[in-house]
Parts: sequence; structure tokens; C-alpha cells
Amino acid sequence: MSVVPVSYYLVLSAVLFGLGVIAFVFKRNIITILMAIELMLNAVNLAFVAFARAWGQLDGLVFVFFVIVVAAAEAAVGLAIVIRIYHNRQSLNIERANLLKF
Amino acid sequence: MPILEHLWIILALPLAGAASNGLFGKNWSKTIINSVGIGSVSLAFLSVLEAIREFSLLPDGQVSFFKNYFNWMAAGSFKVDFALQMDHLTIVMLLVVTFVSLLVHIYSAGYMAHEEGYYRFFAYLNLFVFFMLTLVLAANIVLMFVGWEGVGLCSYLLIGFWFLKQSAINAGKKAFITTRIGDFGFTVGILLLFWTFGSVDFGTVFAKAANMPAESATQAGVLTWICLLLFAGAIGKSAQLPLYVWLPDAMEGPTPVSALIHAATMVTAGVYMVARMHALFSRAPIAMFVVAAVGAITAFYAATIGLVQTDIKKVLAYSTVSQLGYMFLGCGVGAYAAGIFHLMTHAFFKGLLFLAAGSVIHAMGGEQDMRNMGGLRKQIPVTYWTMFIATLAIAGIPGFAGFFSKDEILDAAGSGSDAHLTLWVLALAGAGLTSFYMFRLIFLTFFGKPRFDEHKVHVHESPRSMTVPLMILALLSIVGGWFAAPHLLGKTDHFEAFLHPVFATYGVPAGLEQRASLAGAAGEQGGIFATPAMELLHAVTGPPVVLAIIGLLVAWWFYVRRPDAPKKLAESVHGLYKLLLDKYYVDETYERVIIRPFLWISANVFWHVVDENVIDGTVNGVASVAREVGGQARELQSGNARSYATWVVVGAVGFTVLMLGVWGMVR
Amino acid sequence: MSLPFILFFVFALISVGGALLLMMAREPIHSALSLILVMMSLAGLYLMLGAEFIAAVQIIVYAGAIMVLFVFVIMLLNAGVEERTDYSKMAKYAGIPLGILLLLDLAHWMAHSLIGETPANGAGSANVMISTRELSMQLFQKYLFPFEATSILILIAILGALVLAKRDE
Amino acid sequence: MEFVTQHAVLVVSLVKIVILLFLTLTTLAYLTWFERKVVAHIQSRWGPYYVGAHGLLQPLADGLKFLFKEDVTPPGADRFLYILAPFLALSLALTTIALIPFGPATITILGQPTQLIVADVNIGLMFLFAITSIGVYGVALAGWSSNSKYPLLGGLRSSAQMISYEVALTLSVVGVVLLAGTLNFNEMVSDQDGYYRLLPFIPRWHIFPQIIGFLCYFTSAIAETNRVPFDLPEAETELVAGFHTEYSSFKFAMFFMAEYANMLTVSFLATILFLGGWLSPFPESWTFLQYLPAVILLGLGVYLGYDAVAGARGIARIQLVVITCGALLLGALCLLPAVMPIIQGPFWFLLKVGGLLFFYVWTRGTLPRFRYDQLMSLGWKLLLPVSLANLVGTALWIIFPLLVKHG
Repeated sequence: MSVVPVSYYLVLSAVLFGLGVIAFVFKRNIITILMAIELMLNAVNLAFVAFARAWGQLDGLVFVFFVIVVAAAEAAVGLAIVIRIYHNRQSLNIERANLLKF
Repeated sequence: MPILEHLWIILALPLAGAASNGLFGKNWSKTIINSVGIGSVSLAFLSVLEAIREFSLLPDGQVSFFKNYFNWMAAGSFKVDFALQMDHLTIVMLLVVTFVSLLVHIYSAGYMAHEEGYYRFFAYLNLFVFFMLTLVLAANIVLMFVGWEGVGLCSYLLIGFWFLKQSAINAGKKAFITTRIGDFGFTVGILLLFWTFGSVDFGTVFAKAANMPAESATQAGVLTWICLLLFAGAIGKSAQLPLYVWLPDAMEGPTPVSALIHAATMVTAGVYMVARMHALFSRAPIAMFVVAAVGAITAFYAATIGLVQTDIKKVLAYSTVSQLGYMFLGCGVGAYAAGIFHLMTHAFFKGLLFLAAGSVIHAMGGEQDMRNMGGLRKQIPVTYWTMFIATLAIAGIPGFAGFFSKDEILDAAGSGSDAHLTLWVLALAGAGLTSFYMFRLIFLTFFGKPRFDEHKVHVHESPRSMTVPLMILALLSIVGGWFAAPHLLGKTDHFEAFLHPVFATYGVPAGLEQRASLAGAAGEQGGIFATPAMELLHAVTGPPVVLAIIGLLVAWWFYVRRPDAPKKLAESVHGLYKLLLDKYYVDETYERVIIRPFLWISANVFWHVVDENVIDGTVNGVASVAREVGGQARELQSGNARSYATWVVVGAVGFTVLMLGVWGMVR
Repeated sequence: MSLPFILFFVFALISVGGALLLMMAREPIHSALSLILVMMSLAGLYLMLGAEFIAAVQIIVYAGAIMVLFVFVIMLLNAGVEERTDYSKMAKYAGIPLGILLLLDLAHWMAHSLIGETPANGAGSANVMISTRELSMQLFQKYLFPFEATSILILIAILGALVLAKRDE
Repeated sequence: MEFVTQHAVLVVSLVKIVILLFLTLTTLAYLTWFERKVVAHIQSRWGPYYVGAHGLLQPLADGLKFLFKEDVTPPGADRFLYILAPFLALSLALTTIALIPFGPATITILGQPTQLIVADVNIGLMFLFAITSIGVYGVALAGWSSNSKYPLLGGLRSSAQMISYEVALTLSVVGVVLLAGTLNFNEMVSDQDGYYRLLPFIPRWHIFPQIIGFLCYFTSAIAETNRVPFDLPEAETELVAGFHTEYSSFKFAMFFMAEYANMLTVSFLATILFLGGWLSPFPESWTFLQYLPAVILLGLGVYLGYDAVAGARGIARIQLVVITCGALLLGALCLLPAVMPIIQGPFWFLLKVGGLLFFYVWTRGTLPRFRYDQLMSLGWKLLLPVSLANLVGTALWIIFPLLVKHG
């Protein structure tokens, strides 16, 4: 039973990451932008797991855990901030929250 | 316990005293403060004695004891250690400093008893002792400079001790700033010294200097410059022309201070420094001549001013200046030993004079003007007798300390290898004047009718704590010079012999070599005085003595026999009198020539032009430039997070392309 | 074309499609669901890679907790159709091309990575499952301190979220 | 055909799935009947009675009713999600059952070893939790997509409730995981085999050391499945029917079934984790016990037969006769030596599950409904700390001997 080479997974993770980046700059809705970040993190996780398997080491997987935890923390705080912004500006469009400038 | 190995103890004791008194003394009773202050100094004195005992046990070959405690600072080749050294010269200074300051401390306990800031006073005194000892014990010129500045600081603090008195504050500032001028030269001298010898260690420097040939008397070499610069510092510190002006004003300070700092110890630091640096000076004839000339002129000049002063302490101040001049004259003509000798004796009798004057002032309830005294002979006999002895000593009456030392100096100036007739004449005249104004002081103060209201002023003898030091010093003023007595009989001068190893160490030129051992020196000077008896006769009937007697008689004539004569004389030569009374208008001249222009320049150039335009302009300019740049750059901060995100992506792309690209290349 | 390849491509297509959907959808809730789709398929890929525990955690934490939070917030704020403003010229003109450039660059280098050809599930025969035991050994021995640190981090995050989201009366 | 031979595994599990699905759906249907009956009797009513004997055909009738109702989609609803939600709910609920082992790992059917489990995963527990954690979306999306305020509030509430109680649920189970030292269901069950050395009559079920965990688990399980007394999402008095207010006809039925499926799953899990799964509480030596299933079935058949003769009329009588025959037939089947060993595990397992389900219904029949804040505070302020404490205690309990041994 032949198996899939690592590079397939890596390319996939690269593509997902790129899409995440594109979404990150393309979307206007703050919540969606946070989702784009999550997408990037997921892509990175995929690369982690793939590498870990390729080298036959577990450290990569452990790091996946840490990435997930950080993602959770980030989501919690980020969404709290989103709620704040919505309460203050009645809008989720990131381009409308632009007071922090010169 | 081996003090010699741990010379730092001698320094540590007064410092500890100063620290404890200064930090905690505020709430302490006078007894504790006394015990701490006096105790620390007396302990220092004892440890000095112990150190001397141990020093005497050293093998004969060893001239000086040197010990390096720790490396203070090192920058490249510039290396300064906290190193102390001890040799005969140091011993003399140590004895003088510790002993006199001990007496002064005891005296102060009585004199300052009713003063505010008692603890402060003793803290300052101890601190002064610490710095003075540092200056004396230092084994390199930088450390010496530390002590040098330290004593300056203490002098400033103590002159301005009554810091509520404007005059006192001004006097303190004046002393500090004036000496600064000299110290500037001193500093440059140190730099030049290091630049020349590549070291600041006395030992190294002198050893190097010993191999250098003596410079010619016609054009100045580097040694000359070093010496002159250092001597500038000495001029400032020891109140010589033209920087003497601070010393008379320094009399604003408490009298014990005047006795200790401005008569016995600090002001003699310059002399000590010159003597310490003899290895350089004796190779720089021009510098030597300058020293001698300054000394002689100052000696005469200050004496003339002293003639007409009416404030008892001012008279003593000017006499100090002139006496210091004698010391420099001695060093200048190569008779370092004589200079140091006079330093010691002067410490005794001038300290005594000041303390006695203080006692007089104490008795008069703060009155300092001699015109309002007189006839105190009976009321305060102890003060009177001690002060009289001191006067005899300073006037150079044979048998008293001053006679021997001053005689040696004059002798060196008049008949030495580097003798200068003019200087000798000046010095002689100065000696005569000295005797005159000192006896004038005595007569005005103690003889004649009381010129004060005896019902108001209750004259009383000072307490024991003040009189005992007076007596001790009086004794010393008599016997202090007898080391040199045999010299008059053509035998060796013990004092000079004692110091001889120091001044002989670094290959001193021949002329001084003869002076150093005076055995039979008189024989060379002229065949006429063949026998010791004739020698003695010559000495005691020599010009100085004669002049001293004359001065005494004149003073007696003027102030005891014909008390109204001075006024007449003053009217007859009114111009001269006024000139002397106003001290040659030196202060006014300085005021006009230096201070006012200086202030004007500072205000109109440095303040209104340099500071306001150049410096402020630069700073504000930088600020405005930054503001402009920021104003342009802030446009990037659009506040739109998407733009920032895009910038992040730009960075990411650049980074990946760069890194992975490079990585790929490497691959 | 054997089973693993088929599975891989199915999952890959699902995930990429989900990502594209996430980008295209104008309703935040649709984006969220498509993201959940991506996560599911990633979990499947993890299973294929033999990291079953990671797969489970992926679903539990990401799909089951984080995304629920997202959906929850979307429902709470009743987030409607996203308005496509274009105030940021930078993002409008440079954003997408740069993103694509980055994507291609990364993909290219990943495709030519050193270990590209090594079989993807491990230095062993096919379908070796990573034992959860070893993983936990690693986590609780070698990486104990980072683990504790992350727990502190999450605690702080909770507090921060509380403080931020609290209605200020 | 060679595909079948190649992937025998796939085929077998396919068969298993079909059978299990059929059984489960039937069970769900009759679970409603069971509940209604029990509640009715608790409230001293008869409950469904007229549709078939003892209302046994009631579920069928309900199903038909749901099928023929008009399927309304509220205007402005997000169509896709509106349809997706119930499917998500039901499919996830059913999927979990694939992880449940109904019998010992090693039994032979038709001469080849088979497991009474669809997917024997190394970390079955984790996957079960994974799937249940996705279950929230069904509720949330339903509430969101029907574009109406009651469903929205209901969805918000129930999703919040499920998230909160999921934490307590998971934590309360970890104690068992520590004791068993595995995440695999089969190993867990076999870990509970045997008796305590000191008390030889008490089986080594985890419920005894983990009683606190069990209580926490079951409480939060009830809340997790939105059952009384925690059924706030469909608190009729406050928000009509909660998240599925707008749902009608078969979509509603799907939610309904999903709920019961969840009940099943939770009970299964409880049985496996705490009640020793398919293990019999009695020692092996009591061999006569293996006739128990047959005896029960036969007894049931006899009772029904008596009832048919004595009580029922018309169609009901016919039904009863049919059922009696079926029961008797099954009982006879259980007596066959080929079947008897196979039937033991599932028998005990289902017995325990049935007990739990009865408990479920019992609570529903007796307890009043909580208030929302009470619910939340119970979850976060009581269950969570208690289960945490239980976890720590268990960990110490396990660590202590090791410490003593290795110093």
C-alpha cells in the first residue's frame, strides 16, 4: 500500500496558508479576519505534523498542541475585543475602526 | 600592631570620626562628639608615632616605605593605585599635621563650646585631617591631588562655617574659586607630567627624572613647564602673589580653623608639594628662580601690608602669607630642608599666635580690632606670655624656633649656591618688618591703657582646654628649633641631616649637596669666622637679628612710648599709608580687571549669544527637524488595519523570497 | 491510484475549497462553517498521517470550542452581510497579488523541500499510529515548562476576555 | 467482487453499520413510547394506549404524521443552513454510536472472529467527545438560520449550555481514564473485569471509586442532552420550543431523534465508563446466569400471550399474538449454544443502558425545570470544581503508591 509523500502535505499547507493570508487582507469583517488567522495557524499545524512524521519525531506534534492553545487564547481575547468594538461603533467593518492614526 | 604595613589606618581613623560625627552627631551630646573627634585624631597621632617607630626599624638603605593597597583606576597606560608611602619628609609632615590638629581639636572643644553646629565643625575638622594626611601620605601625584582638593573643600566648608554671615559665605567662595585658578595649573601640570614620564607614581617619575640632565637656566624645557604649572597650584593653595587674596578673607572662619588650616597645615601644602617634587624642581633652574622670586616678593609685600592692619587676625593672616613666602624662598634657593624646617616651626608659632589671638578675642567677647584693646597683659597672663613667646619666635629673636629656621633660609638665600642678592635683601627687609608688625600687635593688644569700656567688656582668661594647648605650643615654639642649634657651632644640623636622605636620593645637583650637609659649610662661606664661637657670634649678631631688634625697638617707640606718633606719621605719609591700608587695591584691581569683564562676557557672550542661539538653536533645530520628518512619516499611519496587514504581507513576501531564495542558492 | 492518494486528494480539495469559500462568502457564518469544514478535513489528514490524538484534539478544540465561540459571537452580534468597502488603496491594489505571490513562493519551496520524497507516515511501515502515551511523555517531561507556561497564558487570556467583554455598568 | 475480497474490512463494517442503524432508529422510535409510558405512569395516567396494543404502534403513527406534515421554511431563513442544521444534528448523534462496543472484543460469528463494534479506535473516548462537541452546531445553526428571535435566543442558550457542560462532562470522565489508563473502550471495559480483593462480592466497576465522577457525569450529561430539568432551550413557557420552534414535519422529527440518540449515546458511555460495559456483575462460576436472557424473553412472551388471551380485543389481540411469537422465538434463539455466548455481552450492556434510560425518564417525570442562571452557576460553580477536585484526588490516589514504592 503506497503512501503519500510529505511534499504533498507541505504544498497543501503552503496553499492553505497563502489562502489564509489572502483572506486576511481581503476580508473586511473583523470576525472573518480572525478566522483567516485561524486558517493560517491550521496550515502551520499541518506542516508541523507532516514534518514530525517525516522525521519520525514527536516534537512537531507537541508544538501543534502549543499552537492550538495559543490559537484558543487568541480567539478568546480577539473575540472579546470584537464585541467591544461592536458595542462602540455598531459596525464590524475593520475599515470603520480607524481612529487610531496620526 | 604593624601600622606601617597598614598606613591606611592613619587615614581611616579621622575619616571614621568625620563620618560618625557628620552622620549621627546631630543628636549627640558634646561629650560624645568631643570624644569621637578628639579621640580619632589622637588615635591617628599615636598610630603615626607607632608608624614612625616601625619606620626607624627599617634597614638603613631603605629611604622610603612604599605600599600599594589597591588599583584605583586604570585606563590604558594611565594607571593610578591607591598607594601610600612614608619617608622622612612625610614623617615631619605627619607629626606636624596630627599633633597641631590634635591641639587645635582640644582647643576647639573650649572655643566652639557655645556654637551651633558643633558636631558639624568637628566633622569638618576630622575630614580635613583625613584629606591632609592623604595629601601627605600619597605615593602618586593623583592621589595627592585628591587630598589637595579635599583640604580645599574642607577649607571652603570651614571658612563658611557661619553660613548665615554673608561675608563668611563670600570668603568661602573666594577661597575656593581663587585656589581653583591655581589648581587648574596644577591639573595641567599633572597631565604634562604623565605625558612626559608615562606615570604618576612619585617613585617612577623621580627615578626617570634622575636620569635626565638638569635644564639650562636660559631656556625652559618640559621639566620647567611641569614645575611652573605645579607651582601655580602651590601659589593658589599657599596664598602667594598674585593669588594670596583669599587668605586674609579666610579669617572669617572660626579662629581654630585659621590656626589649623590657614596657618599650620593646609597653606603649607604648596611648600610640601614643591619639596616633594624637588627631583623635578632642582633640575629646572628657571622654575627654581620663579619660586624663589615669588617667595621673596610675597614675603616683603605681605609684610608691608601687615604693617598697618588693625584687625588682629588680618595681621596674622598677612604674616602667614609672608612667612609662606619665606618657605618658598628657601625651597627656591634649593634649601628644601630649610623650607620644611621653617614650615614646622611656623606651624608651631603661627598656630600658637592664632590660638592666642583667638583666646584674646574670646576674652574680649568677639572684639577683633586692636585699636579697641590694650592693657590686657594683666587680665589674661597666660595668653599674653604664650603669645609673646610666639612673637619672639616669629620675629627671629635668637634662641627661639623661628630664629633657626628663618636664619637658615636667609643664609641659603644670601650665601647659597643659587643665591640672589635682591631676593636676600627683600627677605631681610621683610624680616625687619615682620618683627615690627608683630611687636606692634603685641603692644597694641597687651600694653598701654585699655581702650575699651571695661564695664561692658568683661575680660576673662580662657578655659583650661584652650590654655593648655597654648602652653604646649609655646614650649614647642621655643625648643622647636633646637635641632638646628649645633649648626651655629659649626656642627651638623640634625633636622637637615634627618631629611638628607630624602633630598639626596634622586641625584640632586652638587650645589645643593653641599648645603645638605652643613658641617663646616660656614668655613667655606668666608674665612673670617674661623672658630665656632665666632660662628655663633656671627649668627646671633647677623643682619636678621639686628633688623629684628630694630623692628622691636621701633614698635616699642611708636606704640608704647609715643602712642600718638603713628597718627602723625600716617598723616605725614598719607598716600603710602592709605595704599598699605587698602592693601595696594589688589582686590579692587582684580574686581575691575578680571571679575567684571568675566561676568560681562559670561552674560553677554556665553549666555545671550552662545547658550540662547547656538545651543538652544541646535536643540530646537533637532526637535523641529524630527517634528517635520515625523509629520511626513505619520501619513503611513492611515489607521486602516487592512493597509497594515498588507504591509505585513509585503514584509513576509520579502522575507520568504530573500531567505528561501538565499537558502535555495546555498543548496 | 490507491486509497491513500484518493483520500488525500479528497481531503485536500475539501480544505482548499473551504478556504476559498471562507474568503468568498459574504456572510460571516458561512465563512465560519467553511472554516470548520477545513478543520474537519485537516483532522482527516492528521488521521492519515497517523496522528489520531492530534486529529481528535483538532476537532474538539478547534471545531468544538474555538469555532463555536466564533459562531456564538456571530449570533450574539447578529453579524450580517459584510460590507465591501475599499478605503485602503494599499489593500485594494496590492493585497491580493502579494498574497498570491506569497502562496506561490511558499508552495514552490515546499514542493522542493529536502525531505519531499520521504513517505509521509513516518519512519515505519504504512499507517503506524503514534501512541498517545509517548506523546504525553514528551509533553509532560521534555516540554513540561512550556506546557505550564501555556496554561498560565490561557488563564491570563480568560481573565482578559472577561474584563474586555464585561458590560460596563 | 475482488474489491470485496480486497477490502473485507470495509464490507464487514458496512454490514455492521446497516444493522446498527436499523436497530438504533427502531430503538429511538420506541424510546419515545417508553418515555411517554413511564412518565404517564409516574403521573398515574395510562399514556398511549389506543394505537396498537399498549400503544405499541404509536411511534409508527407519529413517524407517518411527521412525514405527511407540510414542510414550512420561514421567509428570510438561510435556506442552506436551515436544511443543514437538522441533518447535522441527527447524523452526528448517530455517528457516535459507531464507537460503542456492545460486546467482548473476541467472539466468533459464523466461525470468524468479530467485534460487536463498528470502529474500534485506539482513542475512542476522544473521538466520541470530538463528535459530541460538534453537535452544538446543529442547535446553534438551527437557531440562527430560522431568522426568528425565539429560535435565536434558544439557540444561543442551548449552545452556551452545551459548551459549558461539555467541560464538566469531559473533566468528570478523566478520573476514569486515569484509573483505566487507556482511552480505548474495549480496554476500559476489560479493565473493570473481576472483583475487589477485599470485598470479593463487589465488581471492580469504576462507579465505586469514581462515584463523584459518575454523579457529575450524569448531571452534566442530562444538561448536555438538553433534557429535563435542564431543557431550557425548549422552555415552552419562555421561548416557545427553543431552537426548533420554526421547524416542522420531518426536520423537527430529526431534531427529536437526535435528542434521543444523544440520550442513548450518553447512557452507553456511562455504562462503559462506570458500569463495566457488557460485564456481568456476577461471578463466572454462576453459569446458569447465561440462560437469563432467554428466560426473560420467554417470560415476556408468556405474559404477552396471557394478555392477548385475557385483555385485548381486535387488532390489538393479533398484534399481541405476533409479538408473543416473536418473543418466544427470540427466547428459543437465545437458548441455541451458537447464539448464547454471543448474546451475553449485549444483554448485560443493554440491561444497564435500559436502567440509565429509565433514570432519565424518571428525572423528567419528577424534577422541575431550572432557571437559566441557576443552570449556569450549577455548571460552572459546582460541577466544574467538584469534578476538578475528583480528578486531582484520583491522580493523587494513583500517584501515592508509586511514590511509596520509588521513594
